[in-house]
Amino acid sequence: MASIEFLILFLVGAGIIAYLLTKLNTIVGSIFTIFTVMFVFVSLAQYGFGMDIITTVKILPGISFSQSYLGFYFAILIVFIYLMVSFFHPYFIDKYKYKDSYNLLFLLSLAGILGAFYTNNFLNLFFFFEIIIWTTMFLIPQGKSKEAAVSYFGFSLAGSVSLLLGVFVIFNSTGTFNINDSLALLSGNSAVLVFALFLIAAFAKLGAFPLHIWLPITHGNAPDPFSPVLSGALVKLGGFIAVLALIKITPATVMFRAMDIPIGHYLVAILGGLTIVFGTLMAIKEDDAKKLLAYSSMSHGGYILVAFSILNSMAFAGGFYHILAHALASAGAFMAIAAVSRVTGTTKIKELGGMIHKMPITYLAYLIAIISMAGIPPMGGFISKWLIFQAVIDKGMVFVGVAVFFGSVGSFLYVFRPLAALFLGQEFTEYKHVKEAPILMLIPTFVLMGLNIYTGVFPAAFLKVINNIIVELGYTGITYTTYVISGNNGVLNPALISLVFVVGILIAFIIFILLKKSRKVELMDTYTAGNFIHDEHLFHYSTDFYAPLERLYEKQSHWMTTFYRALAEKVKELGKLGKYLFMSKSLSVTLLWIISIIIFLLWGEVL
Amino acid sequence: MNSISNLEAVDNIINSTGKVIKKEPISDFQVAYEVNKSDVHQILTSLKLEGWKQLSYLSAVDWPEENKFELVYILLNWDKPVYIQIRAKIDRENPSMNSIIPIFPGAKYYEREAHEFFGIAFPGNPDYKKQLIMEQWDDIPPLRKDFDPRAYSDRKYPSREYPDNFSKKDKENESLEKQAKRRKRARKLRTGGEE
Amino acid sequence: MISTKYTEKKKFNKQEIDRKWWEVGDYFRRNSLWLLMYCTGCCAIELPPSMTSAYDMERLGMGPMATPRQADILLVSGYLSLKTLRRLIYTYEQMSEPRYVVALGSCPINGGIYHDSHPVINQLDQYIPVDTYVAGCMPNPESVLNGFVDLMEGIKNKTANGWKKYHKNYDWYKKNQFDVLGEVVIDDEFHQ
Amino acid sequence: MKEMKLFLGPQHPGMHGNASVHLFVDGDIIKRSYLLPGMLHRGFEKQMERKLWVNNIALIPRVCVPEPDINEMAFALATEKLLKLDVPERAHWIRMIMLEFARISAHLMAYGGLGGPTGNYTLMYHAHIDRNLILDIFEKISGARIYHQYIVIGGVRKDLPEGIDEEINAYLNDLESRLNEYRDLGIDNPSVVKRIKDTIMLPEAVVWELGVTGIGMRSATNKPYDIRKVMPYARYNQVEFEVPISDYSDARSRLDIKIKEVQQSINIIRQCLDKMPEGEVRVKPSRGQSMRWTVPKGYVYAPVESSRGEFGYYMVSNGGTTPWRVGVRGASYPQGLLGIEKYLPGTRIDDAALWVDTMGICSPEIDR
Amino acid sequence: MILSIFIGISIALFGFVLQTSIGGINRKIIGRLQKRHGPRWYQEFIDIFKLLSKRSVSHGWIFDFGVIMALGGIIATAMFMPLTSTFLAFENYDNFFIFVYLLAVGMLGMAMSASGSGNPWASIGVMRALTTMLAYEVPFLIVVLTIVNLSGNSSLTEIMLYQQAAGNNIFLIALPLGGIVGFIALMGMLGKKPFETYIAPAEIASGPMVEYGGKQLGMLFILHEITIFIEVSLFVHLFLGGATNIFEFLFKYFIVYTVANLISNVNGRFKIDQVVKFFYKWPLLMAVTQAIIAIYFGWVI
Repeated sequence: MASIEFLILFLVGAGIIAYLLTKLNTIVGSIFTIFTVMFVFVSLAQYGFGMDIITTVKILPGISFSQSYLGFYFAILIVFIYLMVSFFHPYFIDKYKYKDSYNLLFLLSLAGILGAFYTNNFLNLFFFFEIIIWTTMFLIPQGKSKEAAVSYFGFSLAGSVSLLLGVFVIFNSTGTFNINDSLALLSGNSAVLVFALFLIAAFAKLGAFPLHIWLPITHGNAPDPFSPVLSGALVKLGGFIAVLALIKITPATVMFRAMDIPIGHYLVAILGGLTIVFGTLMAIKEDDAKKLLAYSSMSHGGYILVAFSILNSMAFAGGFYHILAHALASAGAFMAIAAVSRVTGTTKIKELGGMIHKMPITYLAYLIAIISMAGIPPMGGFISKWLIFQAVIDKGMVFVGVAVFFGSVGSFLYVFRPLAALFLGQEFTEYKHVKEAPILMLIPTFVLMGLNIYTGVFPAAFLKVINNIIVELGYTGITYTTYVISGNNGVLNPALISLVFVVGILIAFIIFILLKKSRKVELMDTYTAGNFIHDEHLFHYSTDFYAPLERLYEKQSHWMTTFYRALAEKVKELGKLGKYLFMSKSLSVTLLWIISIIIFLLWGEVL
Repeated sequence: MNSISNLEAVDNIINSTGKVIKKEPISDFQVAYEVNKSDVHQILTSLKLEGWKQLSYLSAVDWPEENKFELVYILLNWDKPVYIQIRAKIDRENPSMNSIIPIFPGAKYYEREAHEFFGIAFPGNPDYKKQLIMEQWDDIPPLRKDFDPRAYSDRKYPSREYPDNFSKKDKENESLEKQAKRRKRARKLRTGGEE
Repeated sequence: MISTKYTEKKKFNKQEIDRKWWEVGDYFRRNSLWLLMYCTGCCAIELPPSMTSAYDMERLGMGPMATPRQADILLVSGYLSLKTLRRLIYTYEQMSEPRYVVALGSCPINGGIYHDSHPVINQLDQYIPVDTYVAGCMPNPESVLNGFVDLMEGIKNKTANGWKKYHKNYDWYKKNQFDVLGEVVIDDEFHQ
Repeated sequence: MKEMKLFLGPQHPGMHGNASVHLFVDGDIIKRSYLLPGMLHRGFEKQMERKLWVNNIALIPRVCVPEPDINEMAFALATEKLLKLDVPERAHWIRMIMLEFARISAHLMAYGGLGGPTGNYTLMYHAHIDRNLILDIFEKISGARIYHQYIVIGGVRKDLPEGIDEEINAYLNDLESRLNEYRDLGIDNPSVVKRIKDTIMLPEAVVWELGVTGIGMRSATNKPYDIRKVMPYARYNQVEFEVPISDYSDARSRLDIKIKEVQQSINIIRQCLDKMPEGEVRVKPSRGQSMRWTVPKGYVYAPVESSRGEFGYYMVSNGGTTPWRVGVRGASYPQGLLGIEKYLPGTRIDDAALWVDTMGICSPEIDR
Repeated sequence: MILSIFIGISIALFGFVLQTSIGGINRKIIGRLQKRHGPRWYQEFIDIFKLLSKRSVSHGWIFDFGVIMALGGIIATAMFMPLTSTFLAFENYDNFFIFVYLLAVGMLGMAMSASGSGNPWASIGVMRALTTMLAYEVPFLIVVLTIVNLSGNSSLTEIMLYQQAAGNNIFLIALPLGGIVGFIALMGMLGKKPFETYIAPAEIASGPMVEYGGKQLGMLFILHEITIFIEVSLFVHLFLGGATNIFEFLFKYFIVYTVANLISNVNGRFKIDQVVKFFYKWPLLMAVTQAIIAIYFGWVI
């Protein structure tokens, strides 16, 4: 019997040991980390599914735990992503500035996550969120830029503050910090307020439309193996808060009669739709593979918002399944990019080409991940998108429908870009020496590939867990059998689709193999309209891939960037003021502080 | 449109800017001037200012007896329709002529071609030395009079050899064959046995 | 009437079967000849009439194709300068097999009117094998189409096997090509 | 900025003829572009120096393949000027018929060529079958479809055949009735207009810089700069025709001018048939002299208005039996070489083929 | 199950034979439009078998694998396609979204293989194909959203039956705006002019097909034919009320494909951004209007 308290303490302790080990030898420390995370994952998986984890608290003061399917679902998913990523550490840790603390912080943030999903107290939730933010904030600057951490911290802080405010409002009106009790007691205006405040927190964490700016900066600049964690796991915290806000609180607002949805939820759905469209358009434009995937995370966050704001079990199932599918897919894609970045040192699409000839397995991992991301059968993304589409169509949400369909087709466009320009195309001479990723890195790659396919072929096992959550949330679960999922307007048999797909591939393969063998030619021996070429860089289409399309919204996206740049300038100025006020060594400022503190104290006396 | 007065106008312009060695009126719409190499740019500039804005043609003629190349610039004014040929002779050894790109940008490729076919250098033209038409040319510039394309072709390209009995004998065509034989003999006599 | 005489059961060996398949393939190949749209010389001017409505080459199952990979016929339409020949050989080697070469006009046969011209080669089959010649300067669309019909006959009778010849005498062809073209120096005229 | 290199030609469906446009592309915008000519080089100018004046008649039509008659005309004009030879009146009119038919045929080919870049192949098929009928008329007149060798020094090779008038008239009526159909399918077709309008611009200043002539010049300058009008040769001063112009030179207006010119050519041919005088058609050299024909010393430049612009022969004779030097001014030389280098950058790869098509770039006359 | 799979395979085969024959007949019709004789009606079969018999070139394993994946995906899609309201391989599982997304497998496979050849023309072609897809798919899916919302089922046979049921007209007439959008989107899907930007021989030398020859190209031709079969059948089922017997299906199929082809052949092609602009202007507006008046107001003719 695993106790959640024990697991957290174990992680903290292991973190310290890992710190010491890493100081001695980076490889040993990293491998120790792998085993630690594996232990946590195994014990969670062993006991969590049956709700068998001990939640009593003995040592930690002021903290209380409880277990729910909802929390467990998020926890196991995130721990799994952590586990997958930890396999990458031995190869990357030497590249960091502060290598010793990397594993420590990694494990501490995991401890924070476990706590956050198992607590039943809002204050504890806030506390654990802060742990996650602070630990990860020190992990991110080990990558390319320190500004990334600043922007991450800024937006996370905004989210936390609004969460805290929401918590205070809740306490004010209900008198309890307990999550389930207090949310059930909420009503009236305070419910609306909490709804809004929680959604701000969720948007900030999820990187949804107005608060998305940190996402590409942070994802793009974070250490290569940490980007999968950010995108696959940490962003899902926003999903968790969104669930709390959208499903557990139902503020009494006007309903849309045609769609049978409260107006607040409809607005969230519209914002989710905007997130999808905006993320898609920006991803199409982006030139850095990691930033591109970051924007795609944003667009998928939009799907999650849309799913949770349509209040029926079909949509919830879609949302939860999408969290799973996207976590696996985006982790897979980011890890493939990380593997490429390890050997080439860049993630810029225009500097790369023809990596498939050197890294075929990494390529396959990426391919499967993006197929899932684009929602093509037989991968997990298809199931979740199908469920969400069912819900959207059933409700007749036309405008959200436009966004959802746009994102779904647009995702082919942006996921294909790294595939075409980075992995395919001409093989560059400077990467001729490159080798496939080492075996330890291939383990998570294979596991993720397998899971991406498994989620798409046999969703029943996962739907069982999801159904538990939906029932726990107070809705009726969706109907499914071992192979068939029944929606509101149609049934889906993923296993059959996969079978037929395999049959199709088999037929095609037989046709292919029966015919005459083809002659192998070099990549440079290609149609050049009869001219001779010598430089493969000139014959590789990678820059401005979607130039004609980009030109159509160049101006609009420009407005957005200028707006945010202006905002950033303002924030910077504010920060300067703060710096001036708090950090200045000048005498006058110090005097000002002393005086104001005295006034403040006196004021208290007077009152 | 009075072409006679146009021709007079041309005369005035050219006489005022440079020395004319020889003037050749060719038709109502065309006149040729032979000028010194050094005057060419000035004359072209003043003609352009007067409306001869179009450079129709630029090339060279090889005069091996005089040991000269003759450069030809043909200008046209569409409003006063007169073609003007400006000709200037330059030395055949190390031939060189300053480029007229500053006056007529359209001359760029004509000059490149003249360099390729005659070997004339055009300082001022950024890439006159690059090959334009030919690729990996391995002989003297081909439009010079001392280049024999026949010899080059025979040397470089194997040609088809026809056997003696290639054409089938036909009774009806016997007279034609006789004619051909006679013609061949006559040609032999005329050219002195050379085939 | 069914013969009662004992006949030995025919056994097909692999070569025999291959030959049979090849003959079946020949039927398809000769009825669907795709040209490469490479107008090497002036005889190409008679191709539009023969391709379009007037003579409608598509009746024979022929049509123009964009790239050498897809094409069956390399149509040498007229004289070949050295610069073109270099590209023509490159193109020929890019084509999928079986590939056929049809030479239009008298220039590829013996130089034609340009027999003594310095940039024009005299005899095409020194460099790549030619399956069908269509003589004339320039050949009418009728004779062009007739040439293609001849090629179809050739495919049927297995005489149009220039691509096999090219493989067999590869060294000889390469030597000839090298003699006239020299080393293929891949220098990009416009890229510094 | 990373560039990519693309090739338009020589064996590219968007390229007419054997030339290659090298495009340096960023995204889909052309950054730099060059024409690589020379694939059709045959050493014409050298060949002509080595052939007798009469022999050259057989060689010259091959300089520009789509419109060979202008070569014959320019060569004949230049030689006649050197010889100071007067051509019989009837020959002038026959020459005009041939030239205008050649112009129609070249225009129809170029207009049908619009089918390539814009994908409207029906237009191409229709235009080519009409062009083919012109070739049939040529065959009746001269005995050959493409290389007629009909306009010779001193006139035309032989008189018009019997009954050709009716045939020509019938054809012209037929073509004229279909011109509106061509407009509907091509330049007035909304989907085509959307594509070709405001693309491949040619500003007026550029015309003088490059030396572009013909339709490019007339569409940009809005002035009737046509050699047939400005410096009439043959009997163009005795027929009435208009020179279509425009003040805005994009791909569509140039094609529009092409169709209008077809109409004008039809008018000219009709007038020629009406005004055709009787008489000799050729000044023949005395028997046995043609091989020893010498031409007096002189330099002459003989321009002819081709379908693409000013096409001229520069001929130098030193009094021998062969020309001393023949220079050919290809009509598409300026827009083909310098035009592509300077004015294609900034446009999109979709439009590169349109420049080649509407500016009338004929690679054989660039290479010679 | 085995039987169903065999039925599915035979449907795919039928679709290939049907579309190839109709394609051949259409080539003849278009030939007449262009004042010429046109090829034999079975010319397309000859072309495909000829390509399969040639010895092609290969640019590495992804070049081949992409083709196999594309053809496999398309065959799988065709196996789900109902021919009439009763004749289909997998009852109840002919969900509309399967077609949309399995078609994308074909697209992705082909795109992958084309990019794998390392030719920039191919990449440009792929870029254009994907962009065109982004353009036509959204209006089309909105119309389908309306249809599914109205009929309450996303299964093609159910939609067919809904249209065939008494009182319900075919959707082409019941949803006039949506029907127009559907047809325009079909033109885009089929790659007919004016939306044929990604083949565009004169611009990008046939785009994705630039490096293919021999068996790969032959397989892509098969893929192309089956794709057209799927797309036209989708239109027939969604907008024309499907078919109760096979002859009705053939008739409707032939009409739809021929009309699309005839329209295509008197048009030029747009540029790629014009395609996107076009689809996001009128068709999307019409589709959304149609959806709103049909779903929220319930105005269906």
